[in-house]
Amino acid sequence: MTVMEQRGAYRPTPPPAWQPRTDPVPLLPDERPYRVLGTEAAAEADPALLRRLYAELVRGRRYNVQATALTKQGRLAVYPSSTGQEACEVAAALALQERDWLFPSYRDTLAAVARGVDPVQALTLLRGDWHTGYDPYEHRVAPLSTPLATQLPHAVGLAHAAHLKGDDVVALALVGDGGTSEGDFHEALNFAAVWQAPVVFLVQNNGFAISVPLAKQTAAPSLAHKAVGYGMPGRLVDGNDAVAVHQVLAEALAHARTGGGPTLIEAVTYRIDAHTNADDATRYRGDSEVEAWREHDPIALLEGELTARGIVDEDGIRAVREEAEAMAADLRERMNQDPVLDPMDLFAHVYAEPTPQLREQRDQLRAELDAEAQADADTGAAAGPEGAGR
Amino acid sequence: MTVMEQRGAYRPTPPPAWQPRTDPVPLLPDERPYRVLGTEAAAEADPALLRRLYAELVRGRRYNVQATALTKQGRLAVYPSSTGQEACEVAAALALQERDWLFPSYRDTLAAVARGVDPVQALTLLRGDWHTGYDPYEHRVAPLSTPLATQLPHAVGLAHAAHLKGDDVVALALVGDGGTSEGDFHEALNFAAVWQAPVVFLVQNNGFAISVPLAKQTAAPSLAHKAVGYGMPGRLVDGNDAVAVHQVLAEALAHARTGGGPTLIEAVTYRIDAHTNADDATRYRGDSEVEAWREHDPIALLEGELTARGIVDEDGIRAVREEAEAMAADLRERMNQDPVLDPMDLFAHVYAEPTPQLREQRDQLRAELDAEAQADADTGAAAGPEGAGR
Amino acid sequence: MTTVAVKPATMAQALTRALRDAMTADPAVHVMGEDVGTLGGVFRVTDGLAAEFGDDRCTDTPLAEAGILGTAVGMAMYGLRPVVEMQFDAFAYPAFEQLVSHVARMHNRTRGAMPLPVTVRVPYGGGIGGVEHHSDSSEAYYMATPGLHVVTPATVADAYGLLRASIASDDPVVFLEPKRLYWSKDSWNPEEPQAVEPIGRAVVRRPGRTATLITYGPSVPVCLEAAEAARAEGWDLEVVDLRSLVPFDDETVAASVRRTGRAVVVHESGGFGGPGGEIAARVTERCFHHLEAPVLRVAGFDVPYPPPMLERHHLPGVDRILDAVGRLQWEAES
Amino acid sequence: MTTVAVKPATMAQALTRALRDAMTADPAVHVMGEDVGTLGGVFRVTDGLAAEFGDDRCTDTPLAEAGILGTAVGMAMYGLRPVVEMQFDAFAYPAFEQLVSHVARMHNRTRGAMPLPVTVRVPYGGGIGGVEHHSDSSEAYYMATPGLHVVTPATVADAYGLLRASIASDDPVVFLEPKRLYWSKDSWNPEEPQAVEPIGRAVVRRPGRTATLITYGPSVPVCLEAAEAARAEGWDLEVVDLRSLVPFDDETVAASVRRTGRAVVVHESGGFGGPGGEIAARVTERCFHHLEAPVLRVAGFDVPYPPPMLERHHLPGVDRILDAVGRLQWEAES
Ligand SMILES: Cc1ncc(C[n+]2csc(CCOP(=O)(O)OP(=O)(O)O)c2C)c(N)n1
Ligand SMILES: Cc1ncc(C[n+]2csc(CCOP(=O)(O)OP(=O)(O)O)c2C)c(N)n1
Ligand SMILES: [Mg+2]
Ligand SMILES: [Mg+2]
Repeated sequence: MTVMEQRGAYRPTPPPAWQPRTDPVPLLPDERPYRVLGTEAAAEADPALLRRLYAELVRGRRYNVQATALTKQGRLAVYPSSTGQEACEVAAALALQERDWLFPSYRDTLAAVARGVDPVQALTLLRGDWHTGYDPYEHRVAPLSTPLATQLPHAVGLAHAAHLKGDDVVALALVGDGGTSEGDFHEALNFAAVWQAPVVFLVQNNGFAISVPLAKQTAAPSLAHKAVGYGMPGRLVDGNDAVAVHQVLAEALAHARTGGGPTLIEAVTYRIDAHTNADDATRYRGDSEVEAWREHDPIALLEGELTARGIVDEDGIRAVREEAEAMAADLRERMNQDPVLDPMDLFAHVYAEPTPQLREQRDQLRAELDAEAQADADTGAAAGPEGAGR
Repeated sequence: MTVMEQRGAYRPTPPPAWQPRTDPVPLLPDERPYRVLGTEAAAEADPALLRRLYAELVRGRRYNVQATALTKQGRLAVYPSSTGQEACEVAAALALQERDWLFPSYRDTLAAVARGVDPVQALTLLRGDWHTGYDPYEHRVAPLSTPLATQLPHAVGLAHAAHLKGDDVVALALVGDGGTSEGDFHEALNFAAVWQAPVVFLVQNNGFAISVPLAKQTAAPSLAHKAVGYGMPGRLVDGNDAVAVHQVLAEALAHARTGGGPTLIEAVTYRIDAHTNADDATRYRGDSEVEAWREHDPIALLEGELTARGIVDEDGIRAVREEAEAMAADLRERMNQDPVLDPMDLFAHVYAEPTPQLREQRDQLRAELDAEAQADADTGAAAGPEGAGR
Repeated sequence: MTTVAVKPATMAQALTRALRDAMTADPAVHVMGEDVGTLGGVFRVTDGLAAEFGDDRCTDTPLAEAGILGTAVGMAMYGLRPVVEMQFDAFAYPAFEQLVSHVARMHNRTRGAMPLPVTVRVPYGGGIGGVEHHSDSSEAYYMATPGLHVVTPATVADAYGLLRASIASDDPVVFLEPKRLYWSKDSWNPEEPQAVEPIGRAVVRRPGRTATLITYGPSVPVCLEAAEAARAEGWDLEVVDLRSLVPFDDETVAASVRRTGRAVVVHESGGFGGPGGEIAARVTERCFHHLEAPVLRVAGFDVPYPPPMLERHHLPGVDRILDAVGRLQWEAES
Repeated sequence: MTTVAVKPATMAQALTRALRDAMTADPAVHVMGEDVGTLGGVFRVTDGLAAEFGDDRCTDTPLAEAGILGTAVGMAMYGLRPVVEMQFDAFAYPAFEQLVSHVARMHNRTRGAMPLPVTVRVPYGGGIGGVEHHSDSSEAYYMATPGLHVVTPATVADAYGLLRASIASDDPVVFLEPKRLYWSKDSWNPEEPQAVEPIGRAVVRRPGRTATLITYGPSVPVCLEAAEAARAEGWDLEVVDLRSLVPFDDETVAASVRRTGRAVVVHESGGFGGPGGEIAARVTERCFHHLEAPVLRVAGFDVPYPPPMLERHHLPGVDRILDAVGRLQWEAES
């Protein structure tokens, strides 16, 4: 039986006999974001998982801070920090199986790193020495997607292809609250539901699309309420509660893995930093709001649980922090080295084989560079390493 | 207070204090399509309205039949018939006030005609002598839109503009079930809800997008369930019950007119004819399904009510049919005349003023035509009227 | 060896055959689009494929072009070779962002780690009496997008060969099918399809000595007709069918123009900003001292595609081509 | 008459001023886009407008470009004059269908009954270290779309004048703002903006005798610099700033090339299928017998826009322009 046949053939029925094609009630999200930390359910969470989440959160925060610092030192062109959103980033990476795929948006460097992408390679795009800095197949992480929501149909297609091949592979796609307004969001979710593709959509609702608050983005009761319109379940979760996000994701991924089709998850969180280092958030929001969210910090929330339950002590916390510092130091050091660039790369990958036109252009550039080098040699100027002049 | 301010400023709240921004429950559609005819509610319907709807339905059906015949006679390039869907077409036109706007899709010639557009001008696009054959401002009917769903944001923008100007104008936009899958559908509904624009969306779910049945188009419980994801009410209605469609539309239009914002309506109906005269529907659906829907014919349904309640008698029915025949005869006669075309029109309207380049091209074509005419004159050939040679 | 009858076939039939053979040869090939399944496509190019290969190999998608191409990208990421049908030229525009921002760039962005072997079939051009948005020639958009191959057949045999080559290519290909040639017939042996040169080779369709008509797709038959008519005027025209706009076969084109010394580029797409400007410019760059006259262009007017009853005035026809040939400064000859 | 100080201003400031003056002069002018309100746009071009004119005149829209342009179409249908901001060049692609299928065609489709005075502002081009999708030169797409005007300023004064003219036009205008010139400064009197010619007039920015550089937008300052440097080589270059790609000012351009006999087209957009082909072809058509050499092109390479650290190799610079000028067959001179 083909995937298509499984869905049965819809025959339109005159209204007297009309039936809804799915029961809408189970598709609607809870009234409030699902939480674990600070509730009784927390006691049931696996200590090993909590420890892992905690270590990754601390590491993630440190990564955000370090990357932002690198922009100030001119080592990164730009960095969109996910400070405040680490619970989503980290839980997304940890909930996946190794064979699964992650489709990050431009803000989700952290999720890629938590999934195993080299911390420096993950920053290639933002340093500017190339576009995607890692091989997407190595850790099954699609390129960080700058055009918003365009990665969502990719995730659906990949999940569908895996499903058709009978592979046990689920795709997890990340998108922001702003990205839900794009047509690609709609088309992706619709294809996913019609195909019953094994894909999960995680919306990080951090309250803003650059300067635009959610109220100007949607009038929906919640973004999770969009799910019913596609015939998939919608879940609403506290995006700063790493345990809750992990649990909701794990459930949705398992549901997809076992043929249950896609899920839309809205994680309610907050972008503590400005949109990027280049943005001035004081133009559009006040400190008090940021402060309110700092009180609901994902790391503090989890740390509270861990210490209350005695799962980690001060030494344990210190060890985690030291490990994060070491990662940051390594990142700093490696990012302080100039990347080695070959201008001929401009032409090497446009096609599998360069066209005759590209070969001509490559030769032209090579001749120009040779002439430059010759001129530099003649005038005795030292030819600096590529990119250093930026 | 500006329109934007009315909506209040959303401030993201940490999940412990999170509130849904709208109550989702009232936004959900009824479980089954709303019906009037054949129910007790029918007795309350205004006889004058029933008579008007009936006359327009009969006229509309006759128009569909006549236009399809004209394709066979080579007088129309193509005709997408709305036979079976006349209740939606006619109710849409009749529910609007004169100052309101209609945004039809490519199938909705009938709605345009029922709203007052000249029956021949409405066919210009499909005859092929020009694109839009009528002045959109005359009856406030936007051009029939061929690219699916693209007319929806136009309707939102127009309604928003009218709202900003303080004008009492509502826009009604028509779209098919297939069209709901397009990104433009999503973006339009979202803008409408965020702006609380006075616009109503009527989806004619006729079961098919050309050959593709609804089950391959969506997995939603109903298309009306999409509304809640935008924060607007969704309504489900029997699209073959002209009285029900008219009532649901009238309510939604009144709601929009009084500042209540947009509504999404799904009318469950059926395309009795093939997609267009050029389509072969037997390739993708069986007769029995069509027969089931013929039993639920919009004209028969209304006629049953009218005769049962004694609102029209046989003479009345005959008069309505004769009037429809007269309309068809007039249409036939006028469509049998070759349209008068001026090839120079190609250049006249591309811009408010032709560019120098277009003036050159216009002169070139004029010279070519003059030379042709001269050659014809020289050889004694009669220059036939433009377009006759098609 | 049995001799197989060379039977006449239409371009549409050759395309169907190419899809079928590609799907048979490689289970990774998936066809997808609006109405491509049960109906076999509005031009019937995918006729029979769903029946033969199943709905999962030839899939009726929801009605959303960005979604179709976007999911095809994801399928290609997973190793499939999607062949996407856009129902008409203008209905490919909703997929423009996916095409330009992803399809064209993925290979480059990932330094070749993630090739996207996606074929996007686009029926294009006019001459079939289509209402607005059904007759666009959109090749200029695709030509201006590095990372795409842009291919368009003019003959039945090329339709087969170039489509097979496109599907086999590891690069994304926009495959432009001239609508009005769908029903054009040619003797063509479907059992033993003629080997077709790799993508990127133009071909001289008609040798000639006095001027070159450079053209492609739907305008090829028109140019061949013009070349016949030109004999009466004493002109012996060469006709070059580009077959591939990207990559461009500078060699074949420049060799022809160097031989003839005169050239006219003919296409249906609007002239301003259309393919002809690029072609004329590159021919001039390469053949300047061989040119007796500027390279001229015969193209559609710079107007939105006209309604059916006026399209014959818009489309480059034999007379307009001969007029242009006549303006190639023949007096300089003597 | 009071004398007003002519103060230096940036191009971004001139654009802001143009929007403000247009909004003051005509209540039908509405500004809309992503982050144009409270934030004043990511380039701050709409800074202060929401505060001055209110959220309904300068509106932060949801994040959906087709929706922005599509609703702008509806607003224009109702008599408003929307000025739409696309945040970056590549983020205009989702709106491509609305632009090509509606914005460009509505006037024609309705025989002029329904004009669409929509201005689409698109920050374009590279040179600012933007990551992928933030540095495209997309003018070729717009040039190939009949029904659109395509305008791009290169100076502070033109930024003001051309934007005012675009907003005042009853036709839709794609207004391309060269990102890397946003912070370029010039003496310009904001109190008495210099009258700017109507859309469609090129201007000679630097007169010269021996060859013409034909250019626009971000490449104008580069060409002026190249012309200065060329003096050392004995070349006296004329620089023509097109200002408007559609309509195209054939007269000014051809007059220049007829005078100088040589020309190079310079732009940042990719060469193949880019604006330069059209320009070179039409110049050659008009000036063939005045040309000492083929019209050459210096353009971006035919690659997806490079990452920041490599963009300097891609962008046409002074040396590459002078190299091209050097290839204009000067030996023929003697
Ligand atoms: C198609 C597209 N339009 C516009 C942009 C410019 N842009 C970059 S980030 C951003 C805001 C995104 O908001 P959201 O989706 O909520 O993600 P967040 O930044 O909050 O993570 C915008 C408008 C873009 N990258 N892509
Ligand atoms: C953007 C776009 N894509 C594809 C088409 C081709 N097309 C014309 S009608 C149609 C089916 C439309 O189905 P639906 O929206 O249900 O309307 P119906 O025909 O049933 O009235 C398709 C695919 C189109 N007109 N526009
Ligand atoms: Mg956000
Ligand atoms: Mg339908």
